[in-house]
Amino acid sequence: MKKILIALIVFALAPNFSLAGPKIEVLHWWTSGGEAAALKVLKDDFAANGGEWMDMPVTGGGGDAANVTLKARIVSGDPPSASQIKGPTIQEYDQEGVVAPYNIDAVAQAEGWDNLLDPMIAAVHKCQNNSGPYCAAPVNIHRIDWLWANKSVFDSNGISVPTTWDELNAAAEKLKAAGIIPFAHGGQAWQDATVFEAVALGIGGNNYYKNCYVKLDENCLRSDTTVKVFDQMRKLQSYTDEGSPGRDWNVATGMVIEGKAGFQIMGDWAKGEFTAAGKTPGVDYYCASTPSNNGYLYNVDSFIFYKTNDPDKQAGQKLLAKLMMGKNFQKVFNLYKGSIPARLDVPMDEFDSCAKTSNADIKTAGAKGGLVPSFAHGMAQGNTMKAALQDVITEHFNSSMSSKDAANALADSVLANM
Amino acid sequence: MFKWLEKNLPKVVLAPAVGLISWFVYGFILWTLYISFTNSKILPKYELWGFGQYTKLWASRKWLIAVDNLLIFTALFLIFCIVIGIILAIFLDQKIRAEGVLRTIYLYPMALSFIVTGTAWKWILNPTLGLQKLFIDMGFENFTFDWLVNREMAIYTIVIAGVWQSAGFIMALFLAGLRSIEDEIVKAAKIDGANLFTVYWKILIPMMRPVFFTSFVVLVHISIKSYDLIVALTQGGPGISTTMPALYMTQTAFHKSQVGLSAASAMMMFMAVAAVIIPYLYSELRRENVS
Amino acid sequence: MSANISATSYKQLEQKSKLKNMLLRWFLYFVLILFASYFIFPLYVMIVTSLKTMPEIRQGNLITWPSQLNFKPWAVAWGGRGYGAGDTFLRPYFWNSIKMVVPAVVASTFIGAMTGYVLTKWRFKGDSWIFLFLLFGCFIPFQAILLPMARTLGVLGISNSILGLVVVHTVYGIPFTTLFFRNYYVSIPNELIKAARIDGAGFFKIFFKILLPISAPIIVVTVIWQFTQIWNDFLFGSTFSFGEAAPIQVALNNMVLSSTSVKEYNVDMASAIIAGFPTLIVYVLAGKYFIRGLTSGAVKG
Amino acid sequence: MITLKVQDLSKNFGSTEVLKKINLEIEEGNFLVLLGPSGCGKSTLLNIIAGLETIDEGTVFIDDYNVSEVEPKDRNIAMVFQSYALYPSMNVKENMVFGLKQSKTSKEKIEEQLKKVSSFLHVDELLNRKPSQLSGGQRQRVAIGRALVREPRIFLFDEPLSNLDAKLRVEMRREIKKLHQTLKTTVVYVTHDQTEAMSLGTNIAIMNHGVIQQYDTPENIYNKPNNTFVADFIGSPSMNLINGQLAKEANNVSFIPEGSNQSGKVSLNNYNFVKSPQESGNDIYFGIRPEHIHYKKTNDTDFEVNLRADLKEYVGHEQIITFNYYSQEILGKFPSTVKIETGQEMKLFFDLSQISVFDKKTNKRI
Repeated sequence: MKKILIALIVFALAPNFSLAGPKIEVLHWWTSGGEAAALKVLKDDFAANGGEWMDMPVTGGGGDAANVTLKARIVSGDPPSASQIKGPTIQEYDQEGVVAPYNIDAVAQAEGWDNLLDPMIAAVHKCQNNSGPYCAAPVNIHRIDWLWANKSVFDSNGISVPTTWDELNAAAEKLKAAGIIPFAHGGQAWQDATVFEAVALGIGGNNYYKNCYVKLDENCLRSDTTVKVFDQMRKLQSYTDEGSPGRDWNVATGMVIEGKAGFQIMGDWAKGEFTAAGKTPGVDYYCASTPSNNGYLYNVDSFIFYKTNDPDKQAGQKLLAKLMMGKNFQKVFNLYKGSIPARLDVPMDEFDSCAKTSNADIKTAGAKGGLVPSFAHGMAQGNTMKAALQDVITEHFNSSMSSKDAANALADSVLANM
Repeated sequence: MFKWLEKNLPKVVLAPAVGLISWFVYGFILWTLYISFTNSKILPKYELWGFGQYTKLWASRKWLIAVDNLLIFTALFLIFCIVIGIILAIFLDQKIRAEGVLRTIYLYPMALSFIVTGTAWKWILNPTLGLQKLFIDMGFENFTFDWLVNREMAIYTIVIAGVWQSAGFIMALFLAGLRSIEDEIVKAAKIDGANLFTVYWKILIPMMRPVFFTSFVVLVHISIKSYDLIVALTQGGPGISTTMPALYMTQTAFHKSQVGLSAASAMMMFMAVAAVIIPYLYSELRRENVS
Repeated sequence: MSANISATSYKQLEQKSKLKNMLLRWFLYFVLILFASYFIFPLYVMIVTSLKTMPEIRQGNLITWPSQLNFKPWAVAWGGRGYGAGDTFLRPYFWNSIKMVVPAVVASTFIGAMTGYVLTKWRFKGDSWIFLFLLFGCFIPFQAILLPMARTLGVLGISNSILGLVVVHTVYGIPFTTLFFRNYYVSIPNELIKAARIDGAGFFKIFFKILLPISAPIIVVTVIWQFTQIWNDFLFGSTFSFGEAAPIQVALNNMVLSSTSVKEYNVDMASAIIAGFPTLIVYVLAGKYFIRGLTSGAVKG
Repeated sequence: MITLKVQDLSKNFGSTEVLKKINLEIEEGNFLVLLGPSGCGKSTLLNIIAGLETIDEGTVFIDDYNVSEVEPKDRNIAMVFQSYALYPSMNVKENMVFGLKQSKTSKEKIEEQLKKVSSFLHVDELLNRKPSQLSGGQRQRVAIGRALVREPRIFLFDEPLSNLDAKLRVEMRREIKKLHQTLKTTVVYVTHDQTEAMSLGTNIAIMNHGVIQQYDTPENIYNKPNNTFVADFIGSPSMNLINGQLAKEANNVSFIPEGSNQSGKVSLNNYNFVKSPQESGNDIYFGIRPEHIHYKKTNDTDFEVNLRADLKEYVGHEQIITFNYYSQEILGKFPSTVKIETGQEMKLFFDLSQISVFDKKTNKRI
């Protein structure tokens, strides 16, 4: 008995051997399909440069499970070398003192990231309140305000891609009358919020969006415009089917692909589902921005690099940062992922029409003041405020709460979490 | 020294368990208590801040919903598990053919985690995929079973799945309890002319007090910790209607970067549990010591 | 209760009770089978789905038997698709789980047996309070203590290791294992211990030579309980381990909950069944002993 | 009138035969004791009479009615169990009236019965207590009370005294005897204790291996055991069974102890053979109870012999002495007042009017 016990303990304690050299431990939730294939490009590059990659995937809840692991690791005093963290959360971690001394800034300076990135995007990845040294690297730019529609369903019902929300409503009514589920939607909090921000940007306009959801202005949140946004949400809700609550987003996309439903409002990662099903944009399906005045909701996936004293890991961080911002990775990765490169100088010829549209729109939007960060995906606000907004939006969407009450609840929730 | 050791050996042997639990349970509760008085956001911070998190917590609609849900869930979960458990145990106790097979069927859900069965349940309960569709396909056009996506009813679907997972275990406990009763009692009752129902209702079930105790401990512990169940089935939705404290706690700490608030909610949970469980445990232990 | 019941009334009584018994038995079987179908239904759905092809899953409903048995999802779930990226499959993680489960089950069972022994056979003032103190640990929601736990493991230098997981599972198993063993040992007569002490056996000798050999029923119960709890744990596994060292539930989660992919439900279901297989087997094979063990004392308050 | 009749009753548990073709009859008002070692089938037989076990073969009659398939509650019986089987969750009163309530007896009748029985058994003070608060003897009374209130045709007792201490057992035994004398109800009583059986029973059925070895009055069981099993089972210490041979010369029948070389011939001329023996030389047992070996002559027919005392066991009012009888051990029982020294020979007298003789091959009385 005792001997077995000792043997077991020794067995459990047996160390994992590893060699010296650039080393990196990456916490992420890209485990499947295109993302994993894209990540493999990076891993292979990393290995080719003599590095050792320790993979640390934790999936579930769009990174929720990974968040648990990340915090546990940081609190335990042993953070991973890099993890998938984005937007204002980067600053929050910096303020906790777990990112300094910004190991990758030297790489960023040497590679000239300031010239390779849009200044607005670049700022997101600079620590010390968006103006200090680089501490994170972007890999892509997602667009959130996409409308995905089944072309044959639209065509056979005489519907063209709507350019206003009224047109969209009219189209939905038509589909409903024809016995088709108009709006494929997964009733999960983040999906409700994704739709909400597209509606808010479209109906409220660019300045409304910035005032309300970037600056969190109370009057803006309580305004009649917000009420109108909620009204539109209520309409959209009436276009969903009863199986919607709790449905995964890709199941909803599948409904559009199969022609069971007319359209879906979802970020550009939905394209991967169409591609995997062998569908071509413009032929089998439409990818169009949701109605807005040159708006563009962006969401940048990036990796943050934590403080580490291990020279091997520091070397690994530098190598990874360099490769991540490399032209090749940015191209290959985004081809897989459906987004567009964060780096500005990547040629777009290999990308499909949707990505090209996105790439063109982001420039127009930037020029016309419509380029705004997504709050539903944690680009405009930190996690606390994101949740505060999300809770009210999802509660309204899934209940009979009036728009007026919802607008006030939204403002109250924001104030309570200030 | 040696003498002391010999005299106190039992306590020394007890020490590791007590030490581990002191630190890993009570130490952590104290840590949580401290953190609940700080304004910890994304990570724990140690500057004291006051009672702010508690005011915030009780002002939060979501938390109130979570507490309500916990009460509803725990009550129904306990009642159904125990009632079904008792019924199955009694029925299985009637010299049933294929008892072994049936018992295994009732017991196996306990063996699977909800990560495993959650998807299946989600399908079954989903109106457009599961039972409702099945019955409609079979020709019952008006059949509706949409609790999962109904804000008012979704919590009950969680009860259905939760009971599915745990009722078999309660069955096992009661079956074991019944089997350990002297059969002379049953014989006496038979001669007294009691029918089967009376034998169980008036005589055997009242003798199952210890089993009720164990069931209570096991079920309350499952219900307080129910997290996987909710994540797998509804993720707290539709809207926030099926939020439960464990989910709230996890979300606030890890996804919403409000570690302090989460600690406050955890403390409320600890206190509620202590208020319910400790008097119960204590009174049961006293009974036992008396008899 | 008259002393003179006529022959015919005896006959009537006899027939009446026969009919009643028969109806009762039919009712009994009806209810038992009804519940059995409630319990078996999800597993049936999982098995059937795991054997279908994706098109069949999309078109059919969830209870139809597959038109053709398709075992590929099982092969994929266990051994992967054979290409590199994103090819998560269960085989490598199985062993990880074993490495975690076996020591944790052994350690927590052993500690529980010892504490149960002390609390029943070496009673001292306040021992009920100690038991209460330990038992309360059952009710800790684990989500609430992840961060201090992480810190503790970090300080001990065993975060992100199987050993760390073993420690965590052992500690949180103690309240339950203690509860089981205490309740079992309470029913064992104290005379046995007294006799052994008079025969000159010491504290440990009594435990190892007298109590442990007759503890088989409760050991079975404890081991099944702990094995299931630890094998099925996802929270600790995903928080305190990663990558190639992760337990099988984490790998399963990664397969089933991948954020962006075309869902292959058949593979998901097959993986789910594979990941649940060891516990399932334990219940099927040891279920009888489980009930027996419970009968022999685990349920006595 | 025959209250209970058991006819050709057989019962198997799996492949083991627990009861083999049992036949029994009992007259109204009699006290039948089923006596035997554990595992002899006596409790199974009682359970079958109660209707708690099914019958494989044979019939049970109560008052001439075939009750083999009748539910226990309809058999008009009451039973007292070894563990008392009191319902722990009910108090004494509830325990006692439970059966009456089940048979929908009127409230007044219940109260009346309860009052009668509880004062008869002196448990009036205990009515509101729970079984766990009672002593062993009190529990026993309550268990009997529970049976009494139903006024059954037959009382069944399943080793009711074996959980009591020695003193209490004797006391309760006497109470049961009194009870039977007062009520005159038919009783079937299972025990493994011969003293209980002898003192209580009007009839005793001795069972072994699922077969009734002898069914008779206590006197006959004691004096004329049917076979060596009964002879050995009854009496304390048991009957001496001395190995030897039967000798027949002309009209004289005698017993020759093994190893005695004809010299120790014991005359059996006064023995009442079941069937007079025809030939000589058969192996037999010569059975004599220790209490029938005397230290002084009481009868003219007594057989006189000198034996060495090897061992002396003093048990208060009497002493049990082990003697060497042609290298066979035999026991004798004498008043303590008789002076006996171990190692010394003494003169003994076998009371030949009290002996039994058994065939060694069949173990049956001859």
